[in-house]
Amino acid sequence: MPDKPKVAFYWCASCGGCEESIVDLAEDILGVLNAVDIVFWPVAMDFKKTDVDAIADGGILVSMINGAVRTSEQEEMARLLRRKSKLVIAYGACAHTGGIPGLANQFEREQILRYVYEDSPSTVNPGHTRPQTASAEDGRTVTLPEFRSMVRTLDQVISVDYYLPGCPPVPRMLKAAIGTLLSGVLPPKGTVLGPDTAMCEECPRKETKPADLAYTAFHRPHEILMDPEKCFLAQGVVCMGPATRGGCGAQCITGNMPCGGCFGPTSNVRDQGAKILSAIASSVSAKESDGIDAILASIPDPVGTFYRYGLPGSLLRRKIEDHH
Amino acid sequence: MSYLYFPGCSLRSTGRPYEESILAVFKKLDIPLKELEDWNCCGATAYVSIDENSAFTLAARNLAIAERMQTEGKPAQDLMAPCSACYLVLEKTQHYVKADEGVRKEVGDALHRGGFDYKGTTRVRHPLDVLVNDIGLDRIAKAVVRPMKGINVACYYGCQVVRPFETFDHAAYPTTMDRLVTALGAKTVDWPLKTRCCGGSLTGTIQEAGLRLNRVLLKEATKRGADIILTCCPLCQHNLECYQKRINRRFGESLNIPVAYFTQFVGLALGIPPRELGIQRMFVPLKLAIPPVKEEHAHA
Amino acid sequence: MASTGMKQETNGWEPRIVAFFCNWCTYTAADLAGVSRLRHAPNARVIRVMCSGRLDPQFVLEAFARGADGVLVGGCHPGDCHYMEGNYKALRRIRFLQRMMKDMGIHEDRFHLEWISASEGEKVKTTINEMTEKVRALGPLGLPERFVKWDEEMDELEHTIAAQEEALHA
Amino acid sequence: MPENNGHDAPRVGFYVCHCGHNIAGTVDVAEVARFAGTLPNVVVSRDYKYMCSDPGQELIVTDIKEHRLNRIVVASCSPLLHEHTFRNATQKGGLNPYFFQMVNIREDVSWVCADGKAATAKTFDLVRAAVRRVAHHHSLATKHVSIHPDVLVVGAGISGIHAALTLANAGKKVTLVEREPTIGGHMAMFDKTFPTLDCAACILTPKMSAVKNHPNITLWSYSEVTEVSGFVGNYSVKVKRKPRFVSEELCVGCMECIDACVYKEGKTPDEFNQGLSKRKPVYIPFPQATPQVVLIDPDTCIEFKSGRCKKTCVEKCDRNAIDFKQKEEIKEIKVGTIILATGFKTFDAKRIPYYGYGKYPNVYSSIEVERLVNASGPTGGDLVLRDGRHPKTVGIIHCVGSRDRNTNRWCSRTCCMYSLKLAHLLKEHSDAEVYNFYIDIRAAGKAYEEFYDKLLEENIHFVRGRVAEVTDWAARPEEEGKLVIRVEDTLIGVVRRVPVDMVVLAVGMEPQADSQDVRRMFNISCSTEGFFLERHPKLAPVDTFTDGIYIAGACQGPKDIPDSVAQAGAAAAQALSLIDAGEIELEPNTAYVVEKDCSGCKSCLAICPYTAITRDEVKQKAFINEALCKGCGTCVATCPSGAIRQNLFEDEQIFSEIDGLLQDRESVSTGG
Repeated sequence: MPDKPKVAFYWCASCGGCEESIVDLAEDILGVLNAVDIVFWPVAMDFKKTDVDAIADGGILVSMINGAVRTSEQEEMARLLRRKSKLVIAYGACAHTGGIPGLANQFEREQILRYVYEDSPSTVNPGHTRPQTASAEDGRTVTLPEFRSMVRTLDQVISVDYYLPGCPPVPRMLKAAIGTLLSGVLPPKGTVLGPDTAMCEECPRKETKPADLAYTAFHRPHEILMDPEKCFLAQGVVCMGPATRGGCGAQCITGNMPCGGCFGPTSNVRDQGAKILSAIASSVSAKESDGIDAILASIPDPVGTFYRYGLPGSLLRRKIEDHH
Repeated sequence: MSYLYFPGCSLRSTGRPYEESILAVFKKLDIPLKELEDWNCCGATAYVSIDENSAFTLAARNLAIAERMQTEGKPAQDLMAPCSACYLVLEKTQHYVKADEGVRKEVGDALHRGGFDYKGTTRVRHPLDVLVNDIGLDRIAKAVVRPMKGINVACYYGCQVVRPFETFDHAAYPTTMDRLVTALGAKTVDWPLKTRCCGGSLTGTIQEAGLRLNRVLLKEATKRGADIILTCCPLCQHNLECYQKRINRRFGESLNIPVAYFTQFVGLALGIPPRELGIQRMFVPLKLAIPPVKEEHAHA
Repeated sequence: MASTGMKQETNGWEPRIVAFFCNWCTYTAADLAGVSRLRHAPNARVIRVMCSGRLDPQFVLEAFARGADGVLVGGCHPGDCHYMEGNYKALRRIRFLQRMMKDMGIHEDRFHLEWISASEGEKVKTTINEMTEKVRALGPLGLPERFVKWDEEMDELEHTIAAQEEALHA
Repeated sequence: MPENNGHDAPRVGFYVCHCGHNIAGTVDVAEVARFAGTLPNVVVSRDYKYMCSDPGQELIVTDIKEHRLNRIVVASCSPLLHEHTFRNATQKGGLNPYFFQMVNIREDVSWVCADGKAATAKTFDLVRAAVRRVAHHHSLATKHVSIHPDVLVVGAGISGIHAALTLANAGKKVTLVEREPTIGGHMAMFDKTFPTLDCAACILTPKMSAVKNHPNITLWSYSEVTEVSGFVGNYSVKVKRKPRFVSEELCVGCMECIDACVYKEGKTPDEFNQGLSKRKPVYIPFPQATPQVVLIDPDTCIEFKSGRCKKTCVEKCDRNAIDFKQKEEIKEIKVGTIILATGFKTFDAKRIPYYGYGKYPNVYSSIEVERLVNASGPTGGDLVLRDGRHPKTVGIIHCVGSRDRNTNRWCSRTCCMYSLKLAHLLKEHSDAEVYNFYIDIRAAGKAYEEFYDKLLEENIHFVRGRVAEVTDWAARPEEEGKLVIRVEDTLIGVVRRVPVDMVVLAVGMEPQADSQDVRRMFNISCSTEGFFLERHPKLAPVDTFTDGIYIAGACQGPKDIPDSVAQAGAAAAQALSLIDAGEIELEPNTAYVVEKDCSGCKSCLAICPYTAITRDEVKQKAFINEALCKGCGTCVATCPSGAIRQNLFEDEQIFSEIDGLLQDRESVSTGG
């Protein structure tokens, strides 16, 4: 059926979980397949880049691109799909806010390469060989993508129409999104296709949170035996829930793990990490610097804790070298 | 609980009974004391008045050794300095090295040249402070075998233990020794001259002035019914005890009051044999104030 | 002064400091500094908030992201907050934010908190002067410029793709 | 003109003020006006000599009409000075007053910038920020709250009494709460008052009975405020009325129960007499105590301790006023304004051991001496020492607990004068030689210096120097049995030993021990030494930073009687002006919760010091009581999902200000 709207899926720097989430549509996927015509999906179907090249510009209704952008190849594919698609959806936390790969923005490119190809315990590389972007192989040149200096969100590379948050997005939201797109009644550009209140709203433990939390210390999940009923913050475990867009159905909480913030901030917030920091720090019990520092020292890695899924999308984007 | 111990010159000369009684008392209470290795002049005496920084350097060397003698992982040992002059100059050094960059640099450099490194981590303590605030009056009272009933004591602190640094007691009206002595069963006379000048080195330089100052204390203590004056400083003890005859001659007084180290007094109360406390060395016999007990009793 | 050298090397660059002052103490003190004609460095740009407790950490990051070289926060002394506790909340957030920004590589001298009561006009002067000199010594932070620079690595590819398209359409 | 709700495209009118030479002398105002004209949304841009003048404001009004402006920005002085003026002009032009933004280029620029170019550059940034910000302004309703006409006065010393009477005479209902069993405060303990030497009782007791009898005053003595909630014009206050075990209604103060008490002699140190005499378990502080009602002290009364007392007091009272079952009561009242006159506490001289207070019986504090020389005092005015002797020489030591790094740094302002007064009285009572040991004599006040001169003629001795110690050590025979005051006489440069029979320590004035709790309860501030902080040291000395709460007397700082009374009158006047206005306009800078955005995470609840934030347990969302919100914005910064916002300080308003300030920097970047 040629007149079915064309849909493409692509993955950049990601774990594949987003792809799984599409399959997680289970039998609903059949409905989707009836409604649309998948023209590109490297992980599941045998299409080639040339097939995409062949499609007329704007010939694809929507491309769902997951994963953050770290290599020139990912950039190239993102640009290609942008040109071929009416709509581009940043699919999942990595494309949306940078995700786990984004934590690499705490390190310099060189630091990473040296560790991976030389310093890591499991590496034996006396020649200090590093991957080359181009190398001659009996007459032919073999090329590799360029490893960029930092991880980027999809919208730092191409213009993005909508976002599906989550690590990974929940099938329910994907289904709803597809429905919306097919309905033709489109939300304003830049909309995050999900609820716009924080996760706590749907959290089964929210009523167990006391009104007054005067933090005296924080614990990481492995440090204490976590009460399966009680609000994590009430247990002194940092939970991103209050600063994180809802819609996941509090899955991690149900699994007795605190929210890591993968859905990103609500639309009223520019920097998710700054906001949870503000909320948590405000309720620390101490009143003088030393006492405050002592308590906050029990959060050993603030950046990794508050920006776990969103460092590239944050206001500062990455660690900088600030000395001259 | 254990301490590093800095005798200083006095406790090996005029102040021998002070050292003997300190060692005996701490042994009795089994609080280990370890003498500071290779210690040198504390820096007090003439030094301080002529060239402060050299004085600080001397003191700092002792403090640096104290730091060196600390053992990894073990609780830090405080440095106990019984002589008020040592105590003060060590305190002062820590204070100035911390507060004044110039001093810090000069002292630091000097020590480095000598292969020392001073961080300022060791606490300097006076035995009076240690006995009352660390070991505690309860523990001491429990150890008393010979209550000092009926003895009226004038506690004399001198200037240096409480001034200018009020480390463990009030600069103008200290009470630590009074509380200790009361815990031993004795009574203390209330007198306002606790920290008034004993004459210091004047007794050796401008003796007239020295004796006058000295006399004021002795007279007032006697007048207020003290049987004995207790001191915590070798110089004070020396001044107050050794010039009484001269004062009597010079001013027509009839002073004859024993002046002992507070640690000797504690020792007697704990039943330590007088010889071990250097009682026999005193110029004004203590028996005037404290009727002697037979040694075997003391051991009972 | 080291800063003068810095000045030449960053040709004409002047530190830009965004200052958040609370209405009741520090902003009033800044007015007092003015009334008392206490000349000080022209590098601070004051934003008035009712209380230092209004300081959203986002404001600080936004300021840096938009090109501030330093951010200064002024509030009532502990115990004197017009809203009783706002400055304590501010202190807690700022201590934490300072630590986090250090992890992000931003020098601690670029983000400073000072308690300045309504009567301390002089302190406004010294605080702004001292901070200006510290930041001057550090040189520009220049995040906007850095953003541009970081993205330059993508230009080449963009051009080649553009070229290919040219070829295609030709 | 239709009310602009802030949705139609911004049309900004910009005005920069020369303020004569104040601004124009440093900032290139013409250049600023030109620059502003180039900014987006700016329709009109002018510079003018005095924007705050009538023609200046008229400029705004006419421009709004002619150019259909819907936003106004004025760059002139500090908003704390003229924001109101220009908001009014904006409103006069037909706009909502909050479509206005002010740029401070005088206090914050021209007066502090040495270099004109730098000043102009700084002005550019500030103007750009304001123009950006004002685009995000909304139309807001000015808030008015009505003022409940009743007043609470806390503390019934001379200040509280005077404030209460002033208000009551103006026809306002006043509740006067006093912690002690009687009103009168410190003044009731004094014998005479300086510099006029008229007797304190004679001028105070009439005012005390006036309070008792005034139809508009409800007097609650032996009571304490325990809780204060609400806001200006609408405070509700809980007062604890401690049990006297004697009915105030029935007791007529005949005091026969006191004579009848099974204790023939008093055993408990008498608080009012500073412990110089003893009282019985049933007692009345002093003969003119107001109210004239005895009370029973359960800690010493046999009936309370053993339950086996003959209760002769009960037998004696024919009005059956005594009630051992009396319970503590909590009363709740509503008031619109509150005056705090909680007074001071005298410095505890024991804190300076070398002055021998509490050690040598003949060392007295000044307040004890006030009682000692008082005709109605413990000795009936006979100056007899604790050891029964009459002093031949007295030394008064000034600045005890004042002007002293080791205790209090401040000058207590009254000690010099009351020391002079006591010197006079002591001489009068005993014809003793009286010495004053002072650092400086501070006799700044009407007829004060003259009083000092008078005393010099009464050959009172004055020794200038801070006393080193008071000792009973006699260095010379003539010092035997005396207290010796050692002092350096700085005028002749020698150390003196002055033997005396009696030492009077002129103790300083300190904040009440519980001033910090009180300030928290009433949500006002203390300055660092602990006295209540006035809103402005010169222009608002009795206002606090909390509307509707005023301070009077020594709780604001050491003060003598005339100053306290003056301040009490001022505080009463401030309350009256508020009450008679009937309502007060509030800055509409309150915070509010956008319900749909709130996840009910509770992060904000405990943040608010005014408990303005509650949680709607049905909706499970936060709710802010606008009336309780004071507009600090702390909860806004705290809300982790941006669901709480603040009028006049919306996130996007502040963001746009930041972005505006730095726009020239940012323009080089593609942004993110």
